[in-house]
Amino acid sequence: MLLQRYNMEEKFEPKIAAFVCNWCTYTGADLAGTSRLKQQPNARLIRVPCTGRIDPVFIIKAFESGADGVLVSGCHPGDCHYNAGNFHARRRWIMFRELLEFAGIDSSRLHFSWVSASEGKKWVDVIDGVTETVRKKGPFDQYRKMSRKIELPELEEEGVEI
Amino acid sequence: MRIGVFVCHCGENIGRTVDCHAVAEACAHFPGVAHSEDYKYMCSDPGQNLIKQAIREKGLDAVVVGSCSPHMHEKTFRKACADAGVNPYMVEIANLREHCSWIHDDIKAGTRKSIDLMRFAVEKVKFNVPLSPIRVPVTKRTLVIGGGISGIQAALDVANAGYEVVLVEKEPSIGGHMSQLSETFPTLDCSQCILTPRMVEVYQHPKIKLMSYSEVEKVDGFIGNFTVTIRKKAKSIKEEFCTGCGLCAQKCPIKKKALSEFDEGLSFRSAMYVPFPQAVPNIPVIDREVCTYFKNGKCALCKSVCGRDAIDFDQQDRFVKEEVGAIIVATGYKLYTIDKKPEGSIYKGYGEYGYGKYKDVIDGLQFERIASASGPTSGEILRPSDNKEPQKIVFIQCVGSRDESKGISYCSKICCMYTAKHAMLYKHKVHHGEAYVFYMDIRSGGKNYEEFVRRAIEEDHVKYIRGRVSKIYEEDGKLIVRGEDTIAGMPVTIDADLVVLATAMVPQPEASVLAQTLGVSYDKYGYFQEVHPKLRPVETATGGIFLAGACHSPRDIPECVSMASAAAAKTMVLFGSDMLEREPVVAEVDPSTCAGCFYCKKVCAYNAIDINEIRDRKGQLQKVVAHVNSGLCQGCGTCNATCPSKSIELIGFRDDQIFAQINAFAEV
Amino acid sequence: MNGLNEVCREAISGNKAALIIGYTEDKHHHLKPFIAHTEADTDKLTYNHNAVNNLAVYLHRFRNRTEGRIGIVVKPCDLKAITALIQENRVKRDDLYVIGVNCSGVVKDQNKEFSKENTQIKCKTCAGKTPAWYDVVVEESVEFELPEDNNALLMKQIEEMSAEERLEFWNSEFEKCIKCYACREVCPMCYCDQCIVDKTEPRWIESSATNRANFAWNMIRAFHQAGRCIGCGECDRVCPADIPLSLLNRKMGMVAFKEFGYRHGTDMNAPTLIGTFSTSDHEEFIR
Amino acid sequence: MNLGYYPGCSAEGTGKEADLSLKEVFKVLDIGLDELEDWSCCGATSAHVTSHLLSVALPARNLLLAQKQGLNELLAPCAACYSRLVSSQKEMRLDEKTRMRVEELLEDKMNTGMKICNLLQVFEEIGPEKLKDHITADLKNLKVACYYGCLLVRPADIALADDVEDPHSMEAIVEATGAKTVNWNFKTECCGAAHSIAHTDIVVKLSKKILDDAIKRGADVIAVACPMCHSNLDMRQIAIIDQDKGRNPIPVLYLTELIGLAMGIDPAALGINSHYIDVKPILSKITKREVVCA
Amino acid sequence: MKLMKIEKANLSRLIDQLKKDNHRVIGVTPDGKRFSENFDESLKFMETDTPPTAISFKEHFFPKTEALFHYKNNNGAIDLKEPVIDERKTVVFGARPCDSASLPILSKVFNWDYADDFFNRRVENSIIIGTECNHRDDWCFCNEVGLSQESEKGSDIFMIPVEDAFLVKTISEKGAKFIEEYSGFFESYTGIPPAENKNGHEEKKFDYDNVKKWLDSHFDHGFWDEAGETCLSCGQCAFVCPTCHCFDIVDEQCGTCSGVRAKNWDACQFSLFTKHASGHNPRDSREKRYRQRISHKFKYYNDKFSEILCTGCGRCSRGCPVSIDILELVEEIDHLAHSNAG
Repeated sequence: MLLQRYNMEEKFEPKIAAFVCNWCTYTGADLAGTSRLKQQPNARLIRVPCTGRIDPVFIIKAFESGADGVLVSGCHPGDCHYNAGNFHARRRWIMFRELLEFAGIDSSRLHFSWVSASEGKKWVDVIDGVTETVRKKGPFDQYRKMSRKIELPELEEEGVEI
Repeated sequence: MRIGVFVCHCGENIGRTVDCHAVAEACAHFPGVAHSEDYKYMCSDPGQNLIKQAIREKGLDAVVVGSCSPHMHEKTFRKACADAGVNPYMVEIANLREHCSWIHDDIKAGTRKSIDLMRFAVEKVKFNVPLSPIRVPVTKRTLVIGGGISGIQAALDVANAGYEVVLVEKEPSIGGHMSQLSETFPTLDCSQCILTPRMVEVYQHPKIKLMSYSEVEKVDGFIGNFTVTIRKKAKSIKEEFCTGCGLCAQKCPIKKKALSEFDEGLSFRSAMYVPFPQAVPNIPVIDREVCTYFKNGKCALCKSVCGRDAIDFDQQDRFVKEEVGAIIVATGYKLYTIDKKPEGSIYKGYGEYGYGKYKDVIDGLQFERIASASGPTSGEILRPSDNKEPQKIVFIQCVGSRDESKGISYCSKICCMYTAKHAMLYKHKVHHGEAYVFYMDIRSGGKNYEEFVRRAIEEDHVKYIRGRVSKIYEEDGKLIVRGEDTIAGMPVTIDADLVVLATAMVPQPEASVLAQTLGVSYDKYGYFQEVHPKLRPVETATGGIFLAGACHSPRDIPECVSMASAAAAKTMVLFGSDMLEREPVVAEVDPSTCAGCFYCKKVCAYNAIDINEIRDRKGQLQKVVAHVNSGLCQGCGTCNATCPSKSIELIGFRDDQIFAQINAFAEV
Repeated sequence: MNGLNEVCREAISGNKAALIIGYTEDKHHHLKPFIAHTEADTDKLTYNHNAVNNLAVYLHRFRNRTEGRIGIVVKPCDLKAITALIQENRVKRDDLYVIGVNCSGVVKDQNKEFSKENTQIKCKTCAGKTPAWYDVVVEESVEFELPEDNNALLMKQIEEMSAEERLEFWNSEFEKCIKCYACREVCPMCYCDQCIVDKTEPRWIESSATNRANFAWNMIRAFHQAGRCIGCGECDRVCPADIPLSLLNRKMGMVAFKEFGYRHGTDMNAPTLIGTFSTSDHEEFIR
Repeated sequence: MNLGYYPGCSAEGTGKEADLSLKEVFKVLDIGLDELEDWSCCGATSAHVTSHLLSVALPARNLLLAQKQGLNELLAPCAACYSRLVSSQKEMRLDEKTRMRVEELLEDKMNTGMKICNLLQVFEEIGPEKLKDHITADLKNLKVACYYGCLLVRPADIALADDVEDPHSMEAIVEATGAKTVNWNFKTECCGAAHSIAHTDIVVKLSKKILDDAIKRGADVIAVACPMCHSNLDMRQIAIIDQDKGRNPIPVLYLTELIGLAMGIDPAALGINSHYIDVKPILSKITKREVVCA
Repeated sequence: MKLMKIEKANLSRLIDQLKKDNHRVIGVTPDGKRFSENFDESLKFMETDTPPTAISFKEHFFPKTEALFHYKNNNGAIDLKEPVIDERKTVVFGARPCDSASLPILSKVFNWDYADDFFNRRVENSIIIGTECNHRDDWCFCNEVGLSQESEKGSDIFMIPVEDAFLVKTISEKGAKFIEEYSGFFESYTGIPPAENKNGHEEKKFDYDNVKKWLDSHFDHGFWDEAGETCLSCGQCAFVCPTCHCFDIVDEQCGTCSGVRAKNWDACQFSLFTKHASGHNPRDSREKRYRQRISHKFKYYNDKFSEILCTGCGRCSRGCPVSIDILELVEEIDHLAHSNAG
């Protein structure tokens, strides 16, 4: 499938990894489903109990696995099922965003949102919004190239040195 | 590992936009998948039987079901697998309905996405390990903190259900604010007449252990297994000997040194005192602050008059430990400090109303005492300064409440009602008197409440003025109340004899300290925080701790009582089983790599992280590491993400399980 | 006037300290870390512009292992590390005997004479020439010319780049990384018993020295230092590939200050940045 | 450090004595005052009824001057000036657009960090202790009614008074001089302010209430920290006395004048004799402090 | 053996030509830090009175990370894929004796029980143009480990700087072929041949045999405890060293069913280097690890391959974050050995 992504005839479809908390956003996405709210099919959700559980490494690994964009979403401040998980997460993100920004992964590839269990509509807006932004941004080949050296056999056939 | 994959069509619900058969086909090729099939309704009995059958025939040890949201049927499928001998925690659900078929039209995209979602689940399940729910025993005793009407109600309900209760009250007597009230709205029946029997019932109840003049010092443990340390403050009386004859209090010569708490400072009480005649327990205490014996060793009159030799000047505070399974917090409220602004408080005070400066500016509870038959004026409406009957009373509502600039944004909810009541009581006793009420809005939601207010206005001719008061000052023995009538649109000045301020309800000042002792959260005012504002209003985020009454938010008597009963019901639910079962989703520390930085402890909202010392055989300290109290851990995993060396992991959402999913993302 | 030796000798003899972590001079007239266990050892201790190492890194080795207090020679910049370690309950104030030195700047390159050009950049941004706290202090601080802050310039350049250019820039830097982990080992704030990068099962960061693995490693290290780095710049100094690592930490430090007015290692009683939160932390970046 | 000083128009007219006494007192306290060069009107009440932008830009101009003059703290003894300066600064701080618009007008960049303070704040900063050190006269027989008026306490987020409805900061300062303060009720009532000219009757009505209560509470003198209030309470008192003959006049002093007297500064130097209401009765109550020899 | 000569100007032209011929040309980077394809065009590094590069050139023969094979799981069937390696001819300029010598030393271990095809192919495929060294500082000790500033060990061609030209010695077959191929750039030289070992005589900083003898019999000695006391257990010494060759083999996963098995540099100073799966770690202390480092270089390798695993370049000491000086330690051992003898 990776190869398809390079096949330029096919229109570029961004890959979006979404880390969502179980209690608010995942349930909000469920609500979007039960309300049959159509949305872009590009995101793949990974469910964690709480945004507090999300380690910045997850985001890096997502890019390593070829994500063109990453979305992190959880409960609104004050609504955290675990009292404060999202507050700790938020502080972490404030730092990590700036770090990635400084390292050259700009914010159009890394998105954050609060989506409560009752915000099915908002979830759809977030997903569609993120997908559009990333689609505009194009494939994250720059990051993928970093992986070339040894990770992607099919690319070595292009005679890239190992 | 032999994984079985089952794709549900959910009738047409998934089938319409996902080619379920193709999905099952694709899954069959995933490494580790030993069996893959699709079926119309997996959650139906035949569907579940398919799974069980496959487990037995193919010897599966893990199962992935592609179906609706795990929030719907995870339990169903876990149970089915358990029945067939696969550990329920070896089951993963891929959400093909809410997160795919229902939100996409294009069958190609839908199918492709479904395959990905299945792959994620398969990869995750590879790293699942068999788990069993955590089971903890339950101590079927309840601690009730606070002996006001809420605490009393909760204690009685639990005790009457046959469970032991420990009721802790910091004052010498239970009864709380309700015992101070004269009449109650909207029925105007005598507060004490309805309360006192309840107080006595508590005192006599075989299942209730009453600890008055005591405070909760320390709380250890977790739901079903709390150990509570209680400080029994020294009453200077051997309770077991005291008959409650009250002679000591009568004889106590120190009569005018201390203001009566019960009468809200409108009368004096002796150094040796019982707060009020109907006190429960009816046992006096010595106020060591004012008692001359404790000052200079003189007097001891009480000791000499006590026939039972119950007086014990050397008594010390005692600490007792109680084992309980549930805790009900009912610490109630106090009134907003309006005379001065307490240091560092968010409250700004109302200097302009001259409370504390002018004797005849009083608050609601003081008026209750004045109006009360058992009060300092034995129910006659006389103003404090000169014991004259006030001809004009101004009542001011929302003093503090709904006033951001004074530090409180909420509505105290009961003031509209009790002000109407006050005005009525006044008019009933001083027929020719004039009563003015300054109000912002009248909030009289509740059974017969609105009617009550109308009565005050229409039958008792209380004059309601919509507007705020800007200033109160004294002139020639009158209180000049300067305010605004926003309806007439002009300033008004009333020369009143007495002003009653309906000051805001605020939590007890020590509430936030107690909250920290209990490890439950509280808002910026110090009100205890419920876990869910709508669906779980009497539970705190800490399992086994429940809320009753005004410690949660301003509320009137009927609401306090119903909330208390609700809390009581919650504890009974907890006591319904001998063992507590919890999802085994808790954190776990690897002491071999833990560096002991305790960032996990910092971020833990449930203080579930203890400090563990590792020593070698010789007892030499090797290292200090974190350790998780799985009883307290709620499984948010914030510690896991915070740990720099990844030495603490959240079972059920361990790192390898999440990485596996991220890895699977490469094939998307 | 160097009172160092006297002070240290007395510290050992007077049981003020069980051992002293300090500097000694080698035959190249470089200073290197040295641990004095005996009175005799203390004669070998010395201090001058070449005292580049941040000795706080050695504290982890002796904590819980030492009878009596750990003596350590500390220049003002390194003291931040110790303060930070106290903040993080890594060491206890009372277990330390801090021999502060009034600093007159340290060199970049020990092979060259101390000069404006050969002065470490941190000396420019250093809080003070005298340690914020200590048990005893030695040396006189002499005024010296502050160096150019080239890192600030570089930082500015990077910030002005486009995201793509930035990523390109860091890639070309990280490409040089040989994963010798000198940056980690020399860092007083990197004290995990087992580093996340050494964790297998599951593997957090690939151990291969490929671009993406190097990127991941350096990002995560910078993040683990976020709000914790005290800016001693040792990582920069020791990197054999000359990767401007401290820029990442410095950036994080700037964010910590901009967002939270927080500087690690300035108050041993202050709560740490990560591990705490404020309900009013800004979040305009969150939808 | 020298303190920036923005006198404001009245300091050159009706409020001359405010300016004089201020300078005298600060001389004693040994705090230098850097008067803004080329300062202009703060816009007062007129600006914001004509053009909002003007009402921001006029104070901004003065702030800019201060900034250029390298000051970082600016004293505006006139409560109205203070209020205008702070509101203008606050608005520019909160509203990017306005700031840029103003910067356009003034053709320079604004730094909205300048610290602005009124008389009360400045003396609070100096602190009663330091004041006491310079008190040479004995005011213990003097009962003072501290009058704040409107702009020293309102709007709350501009004036930053210790308590909007029931302030006490001026009392603290006055008590530091050794004088007694009276507990009265009109300290934050409006004196009629700018209606002084157009609707003198209103001012007379409002100011009368204030004076009455002060007298009723036994005050010998009213202390003010705002030239507007002063002219209303002092100048208009004449009209008030004309209306009901035989009432006792009550002198009105600037806070700085009062402090000046306590410091034993020559009343003339403080400009006291320029008041409408005779101040002799107070002066007679002030005695030199008897020096106790140890 | 016949001497040739090449003008500096010609050298640059030669390099351009090599690049045209799609050779991989490697020299010293402008900052003098390491060997790389984008090296200092001005050839400043051919002036040989500067210290050697911070990082040796071994990475071009024994990369910090190299793929052994790629694997893919196709429904249970595992496909392996050989990695493609750069078959271009590699020409290295500016290698000092203490660089070049490392290749023959390394090839001993890489061709011991198993012949490392990757390493060998890279070496065979390259021309090492050694250059006489005119630098000897307090960290250098090539003489002491049986080399010298003009030793030709490991070079195919050896250059000796003379003013604005180099005398060119052909050392190996490969070298001869190379010069033949590019004879256009070289001219024959008939002048006086360069003096043999100009600087071999200055007295040695230590006597290797002594050191070896001491090491043979002092596995347990207090010396070791001090030796590594301030070591921080980073891998810098090993990674900059031309002869250190330890490696670790890992699988880097890529997606759910494919990945690559890679060979990465490893260092004996890392605390986890010898950690067993059981959790037991035979070299659990800095001291033990440091003893290992020195013993491996000056004893074990010699016992096994009769080569000293050190070219005396001094890189590890110059780079050490805590200025541990290997020479100083070996000198100390030498001293101990003498005192034992005496």
